[in-house]
Amino acid sequence: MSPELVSQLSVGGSTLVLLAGLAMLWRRGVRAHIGAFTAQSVALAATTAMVGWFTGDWQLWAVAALLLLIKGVGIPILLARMARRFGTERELEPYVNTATSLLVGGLLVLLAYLVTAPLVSVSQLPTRTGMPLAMGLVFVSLFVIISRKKALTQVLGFLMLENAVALLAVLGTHGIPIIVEIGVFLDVALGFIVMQVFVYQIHETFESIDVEQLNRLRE
Amino acid sequence: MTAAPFLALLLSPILAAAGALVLPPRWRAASVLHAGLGLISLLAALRFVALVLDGWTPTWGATVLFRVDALSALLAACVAFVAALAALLGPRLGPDDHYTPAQVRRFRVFSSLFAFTMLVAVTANNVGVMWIAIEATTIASAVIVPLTVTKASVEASWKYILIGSVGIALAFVGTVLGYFDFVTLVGQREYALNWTVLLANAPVLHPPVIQLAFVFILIGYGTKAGLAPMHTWLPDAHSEAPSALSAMMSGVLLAVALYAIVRWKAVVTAAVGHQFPNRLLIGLGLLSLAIAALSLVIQRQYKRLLAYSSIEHTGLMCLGLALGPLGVFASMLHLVNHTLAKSMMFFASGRILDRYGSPEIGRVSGLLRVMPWTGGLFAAGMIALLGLPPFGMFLSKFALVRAGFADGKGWLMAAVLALLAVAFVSLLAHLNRMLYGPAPAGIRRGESGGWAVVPLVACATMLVVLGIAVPAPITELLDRIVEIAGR
Amino acid sequence: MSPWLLGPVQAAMALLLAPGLVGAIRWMKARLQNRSGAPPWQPYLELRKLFAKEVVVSNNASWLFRAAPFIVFGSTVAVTLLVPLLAVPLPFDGAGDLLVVVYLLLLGTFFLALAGLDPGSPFGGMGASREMTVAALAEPTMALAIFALAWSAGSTNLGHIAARMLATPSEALAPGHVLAFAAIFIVTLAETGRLPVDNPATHLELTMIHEAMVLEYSGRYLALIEWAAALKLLVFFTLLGNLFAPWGIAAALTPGALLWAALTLALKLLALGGVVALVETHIAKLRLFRVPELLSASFILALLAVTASFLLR
Amino acid sequence: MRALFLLLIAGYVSGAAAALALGTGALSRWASALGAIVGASAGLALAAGACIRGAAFSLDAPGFFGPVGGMAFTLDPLGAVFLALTSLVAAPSALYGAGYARLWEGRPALRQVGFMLNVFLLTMSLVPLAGGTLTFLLVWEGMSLSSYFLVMTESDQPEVVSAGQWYLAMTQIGLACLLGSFLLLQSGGPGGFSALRAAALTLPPGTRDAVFALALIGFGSKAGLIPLHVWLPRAHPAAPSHVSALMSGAMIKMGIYGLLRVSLDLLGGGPAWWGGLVLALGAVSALLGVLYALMEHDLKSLLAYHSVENIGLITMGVGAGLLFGSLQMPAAATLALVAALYHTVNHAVFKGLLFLGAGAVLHATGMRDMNRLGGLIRGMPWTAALFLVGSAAISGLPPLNGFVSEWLLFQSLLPGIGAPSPLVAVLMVLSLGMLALTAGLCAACFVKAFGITFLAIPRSPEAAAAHEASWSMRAGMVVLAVACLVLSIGAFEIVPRLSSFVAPLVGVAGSAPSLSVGLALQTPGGFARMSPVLVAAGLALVVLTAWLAVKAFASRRPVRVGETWGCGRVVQTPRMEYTATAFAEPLRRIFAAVYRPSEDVSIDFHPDSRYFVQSISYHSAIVPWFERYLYAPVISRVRSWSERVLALQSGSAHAYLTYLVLALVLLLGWLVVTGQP
Repeated sequence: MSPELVSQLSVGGSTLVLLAGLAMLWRRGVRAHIGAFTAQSVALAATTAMVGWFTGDWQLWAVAALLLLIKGVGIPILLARMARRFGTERELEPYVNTATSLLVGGLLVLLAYLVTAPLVSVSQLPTRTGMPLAMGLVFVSLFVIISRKKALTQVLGFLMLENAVALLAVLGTHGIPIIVEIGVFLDVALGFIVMQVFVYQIHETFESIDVEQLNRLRE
Repeated sequence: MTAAPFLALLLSPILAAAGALVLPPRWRAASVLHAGLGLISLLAALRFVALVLDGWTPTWGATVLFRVDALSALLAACVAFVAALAALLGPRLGPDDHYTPAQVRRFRVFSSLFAFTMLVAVTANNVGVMWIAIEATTIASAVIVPLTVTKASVEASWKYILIGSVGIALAFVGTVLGYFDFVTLVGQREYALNWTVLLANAPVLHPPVIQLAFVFILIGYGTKAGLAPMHTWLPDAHSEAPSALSAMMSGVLLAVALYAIVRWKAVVTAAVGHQFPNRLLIGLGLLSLAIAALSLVIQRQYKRLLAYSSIEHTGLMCLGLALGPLGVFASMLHLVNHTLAKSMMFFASGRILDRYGSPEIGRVSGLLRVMPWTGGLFAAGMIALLGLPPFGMFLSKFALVRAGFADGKGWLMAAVLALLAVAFVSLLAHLNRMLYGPAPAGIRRGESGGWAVVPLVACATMLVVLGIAVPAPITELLDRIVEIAGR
Repeated sequence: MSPWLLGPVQAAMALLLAPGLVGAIRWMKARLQNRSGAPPWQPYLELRKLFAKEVVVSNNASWLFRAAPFIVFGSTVAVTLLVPLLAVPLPFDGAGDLLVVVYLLLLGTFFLALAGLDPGSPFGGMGASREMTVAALAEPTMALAIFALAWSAGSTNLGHIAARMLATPSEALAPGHVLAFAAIFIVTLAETGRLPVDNPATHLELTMIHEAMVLEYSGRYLALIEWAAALKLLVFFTLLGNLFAPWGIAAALTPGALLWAALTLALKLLALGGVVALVETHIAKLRLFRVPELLSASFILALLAVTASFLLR
Repeated sequence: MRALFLLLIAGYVSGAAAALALGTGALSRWASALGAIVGASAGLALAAGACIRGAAFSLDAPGFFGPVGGMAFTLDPLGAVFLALTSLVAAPSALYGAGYARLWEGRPALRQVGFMLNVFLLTMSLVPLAGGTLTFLLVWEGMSLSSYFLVMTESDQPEVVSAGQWYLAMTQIGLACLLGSFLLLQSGGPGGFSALRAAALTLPPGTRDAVFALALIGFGSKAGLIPLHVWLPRAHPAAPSHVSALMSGAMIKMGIYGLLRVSLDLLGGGPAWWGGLVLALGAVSALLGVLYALMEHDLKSLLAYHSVENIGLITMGVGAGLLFGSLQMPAAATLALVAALYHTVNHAVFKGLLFLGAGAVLHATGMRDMNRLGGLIRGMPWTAALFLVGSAAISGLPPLNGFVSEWLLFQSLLPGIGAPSPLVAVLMVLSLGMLALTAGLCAACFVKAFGITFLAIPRSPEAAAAHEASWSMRAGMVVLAVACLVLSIGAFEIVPRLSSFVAPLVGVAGSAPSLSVGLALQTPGGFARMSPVLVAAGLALVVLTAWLAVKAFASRRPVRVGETWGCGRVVQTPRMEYTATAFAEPLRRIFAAVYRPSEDVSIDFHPDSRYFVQSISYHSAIVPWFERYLYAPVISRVRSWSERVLALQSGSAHAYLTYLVLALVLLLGWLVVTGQP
């Protein structure tokens, strides 16, 4: 695999991942969001596998497999169950309407390019070209968490943030040490489970998962 | 030789968690075991302090995974102390505690895990593992924030987990960028994420990348440390959590997050010089001091009052880090004092909440008459937090302001003193209203759970000892820390 | 005569002259109002009568009521030891200066006011309250007038001032001096309870200030207080006379000089008494809440005196 | 000297321990009082050693707190005067306190008062002994804190709670200013006072002015100078009487000590405007202090306002000293400072006496409102006589010490008239006028205080049933009364010694101007001479001869007791008497511009006819200028900021996350824009 091919593939992969993130901004339904997240996880796993194949490092293959297993399959199943449980009502009116949120998403990607300019100039790895897109996804997922009202969507935003960071790690450093990789997976999984428990609790006490109602503690 | 203390330190919370899971909480043996394991981990931490003072830096693990230097030893001691206190004074099945056995079990399991994650975070040499441990602290503590499920505690826990996780993810971005900069220079190494390696190679790293990484690190760990403007989760979480947990969170979790910032500051200072990080630290520190000080003026609940005072003291410590060697000494001394005073205050406020039944300051009056010992401890803790003489915080506040003036930042210190005056006047006004005045009718007088006051009195005496004459070992430890972080 | 004897002689002379001075003023006022009036030596007869009469004391009064007359009388007599009546090298000049004189008089007023309060009658309280108000407002004028005098004379001790005035008579007509004289004259009227501030002749409860405080006294105590009041008037007149127009004060202690000094002193007292009588026949009593205006006028005069003394130096 | 220092600490510490350990009986009362008296006498001996024998004393442990700073104790003559003053008031107050504490026997409050009193006395005695920045601030704050707890002993009334709040707030602001001032002066160097003196020489003028201004605010708030005095009339009446005596007698003097130490000793004098500002503040404090005292009818808050007035007088002396120092008139500066120091000592003694007297009245009748007291001289002859001595002393009446220091103050302001610049001369003349007016009003106020409280007919059953104070309370007061006379008679010995302490501060090389000739005091240049001894002796002699003469010549008929004259009415009821408010009514009308009194009179008539009155209620209040126009706006401003900041905590998770992201984006933007190298 020649370095040029790898850089094109990595750019392609990260573009796919970023597009899935922007889809979250575009679509309203929860089911669509879950679909977007699943696609994103698969694309991320593919990119990781590609980089693993290019560097011949078995650890990356293991990571890709783990990614696919947990984020591609496990979490979407749980998410679907939660979606069924809380009814698939559409995100009625998020804080920001679709047009402006897409515009903001674009601006954020531009900001990401500005911010990661020094990174790209410093690194010699072929996969460095994908990094601005990964940073873009970081900002887009932050914007998703801010602008969406449903607790479930906020959890999805958090998971997307984790995906973005994982992508950044793979592209920038061809894989962080395995201990840390496993630890990160463990954290993300546990974090998701606890958030899921809380979403159920919110639904139980507030009869809806609209974070808007959580404004009792002020001052 | 070196494995034993690590095992004692890290395994005992795990065993405590397992024990609490297995043994029914109603048994006397269960709570004794739980407390005992807490004490063992405290003894291990003190052993580490002794080792460090003798000049050792114990390490353990394959690729030097765990390493305890002066800074880690100090933090480990603080974490272990507060965890032992929580194990001793946490929710149990005593006559006047209204917790169900299931709640007690859940609390014991997750508070031990919480202690374990903090101890790992503090002793890990690997920066990645440190991040994982701090992320795990959020998860472990978030589970037991809503120990008694009410609308308020659910809301507080949701905000805590959400903001905490988002913040920490940004810190991971920073860690990755740091590692990225290292890889581009030296190529992939197994032990690359070790703090010692990063520090050694720091002068060679690229300044723009490291600055970018430090911004993410500061925002990320700043969220966990409760620095403004990422502090918003703290008052809700600390006032709604059970007082034992909020004692651990307010006392040490903020300190652990600050520990992470100190670690990265050392690396960044070596790479880029101290001007850039100091400017950021002063900015955030002053902002949190301002927001906390002004929020204290109109406060209706005493637990939220303590939470805002934590934000203010963390801001002060963060400010201290940026004022040269004496500043670092002052902020570390402040850290120790704050841990002792704040955990004591939250335990005392827990007892007040049990007795008066309402968290409102307005409804608590004549505290010295109703509960002389708890009232006295509450007053002593509050006066310690104000930095008044007999207690240690006066020395650290004095040293901090002195460092500020020595560093030539006169106007900054003037602003700090003014904000501290505003904060302290409002804290005193609230304290005055609670301690004195006529006791409300129908309140049962006299202390309850007599022996529970003993550890709190121990805390108070330690604060006085720190105030009258700072013991030699602590000064020695703090000097070592200044060498690490204070360049 | 040895200098140390001069003190007691001056005190004795002052004691003798004082009732006569009050009698003379009353007599002159009567003649001005073309009344025949009591003879000038009438006060001596009153004193003799009062010393013989029986003392009636209120049942509410305490030991302070009986001790106050002695303190008032004693403090006023002590003042005469400091004031240059006859000769200039005063024996007790080192003991006290003009400030001590003012404070001794304040001591007398302080205890008189307390004695006024003691029997518990409303008039005593009213008199004490008004007397202390007037005394308090007169203080700043006295202080500034003293310092105007002292600044030009180089010392606040009365002996030095009089000696300096003797040495340089032109100083007496300096503007600062004249203004200080006017200021102290107004204060004299206020302190000794003369007409514009307080009517010495009346016994109408609501208008009198000094009389109200001594309403409850009788017998020998009343005699002492009346005598002290007369002595106070004499002291003020002597201050006005000898400090501002020191001619005739004996420089040496020869009998001839002393006789001449006594004569000139008597003349000065009568002159000042005449001025006061004239003033009292022409103006009516001020309402109490107009008195501060009078005293602030005197304060301005004293202020101008002080500024004149150091501006024109 | 070191043994005395250790005895001082041991005395107070043992007193404190005794108070804690020996329960709440009479034994604990006496043991803690004994400890305090031992400590106080050790302090007095230490001070005497430093004053008379000039024995230097210093003890420092540089590394005591590690790199933070060290502890250092030194005693120089200036400090010795204030140590003597504290101990002089401490011993009688402790003795008095032992009797007064019977009130709390059997209650935990006794243990708290005994302990805190000893801690308060220890920290207050250590303030003049402190030799370094950290030590000074440590004992200074300890003094404020322990006095707060003493003020809060009877804490069930709401106004005591608010008094505590005001007091703590002012101490915190004071501490912040002092921290700023000392550390600005130290600017990184070592903390010892000698090092500070050296550092002060090299400071730029701007910083020196800042150090002085902050010190003035910090020490002014403790001393009770006018704009910062609001806590004093609230805290003193709330505290037990012997504590108020200590606070008024000694604690507020530490503010003066601090001001002298920083402005004269450490900074070594400064530009003329320093002295002018202090003089002006002193004059305003004196006049407004006495004006507000006149309107009070609560005995202890009247005495508290008089503390503000006397602090004003002392500050005028200090201000004049500073001013003359800067105008290179060392002799006049020395006289002014000696007058200030001497009045500090005198005030400590007679104000302590007055507060103890007020405490005895409170102890006997349970009331402090003068309008319901009266006629106490019959039931409490000793207390009345001693209170009279105190009142005479504070009004500056001749035989006593108040007169001597007021005379010195007048004489010290006089040379100012001859000062080169006319502005200074005008300032001097005005402050002279205000000083004289203050002296006059003070005499009027104490005629009211003593007359209405002790003389005439008792206005309430409790006043009628008043009983004399216990022997220990009287003993405390007698000691202070005798001290009043001794300080006056001994002036010719004390004043020159004070001038020898103060002269080096004002840059007088060689021997200080001797301010006394034989038995008389003499101002520099022989301007004025006065001998308190001769005045007292002459007065006593004349009064005695008058008494003997009257006894010899006047009639020997016995004194007949009759009814007070009431224009022919038979019954003389207490309601016809003058009350405190009535006594001060003329002055309220005259100074209406300052007071702006508001009066509301409500009359309810007899139901049958309009011409008969059932009851009249009269309520009048004066405008609290400073609380309303200085403190209220500041407090409301801070509260509005606080509301705006609390709006941040709006409760919505989205807003919280937005703050986080905004912070990130802003920092990144700053990073990109500045384009770090």
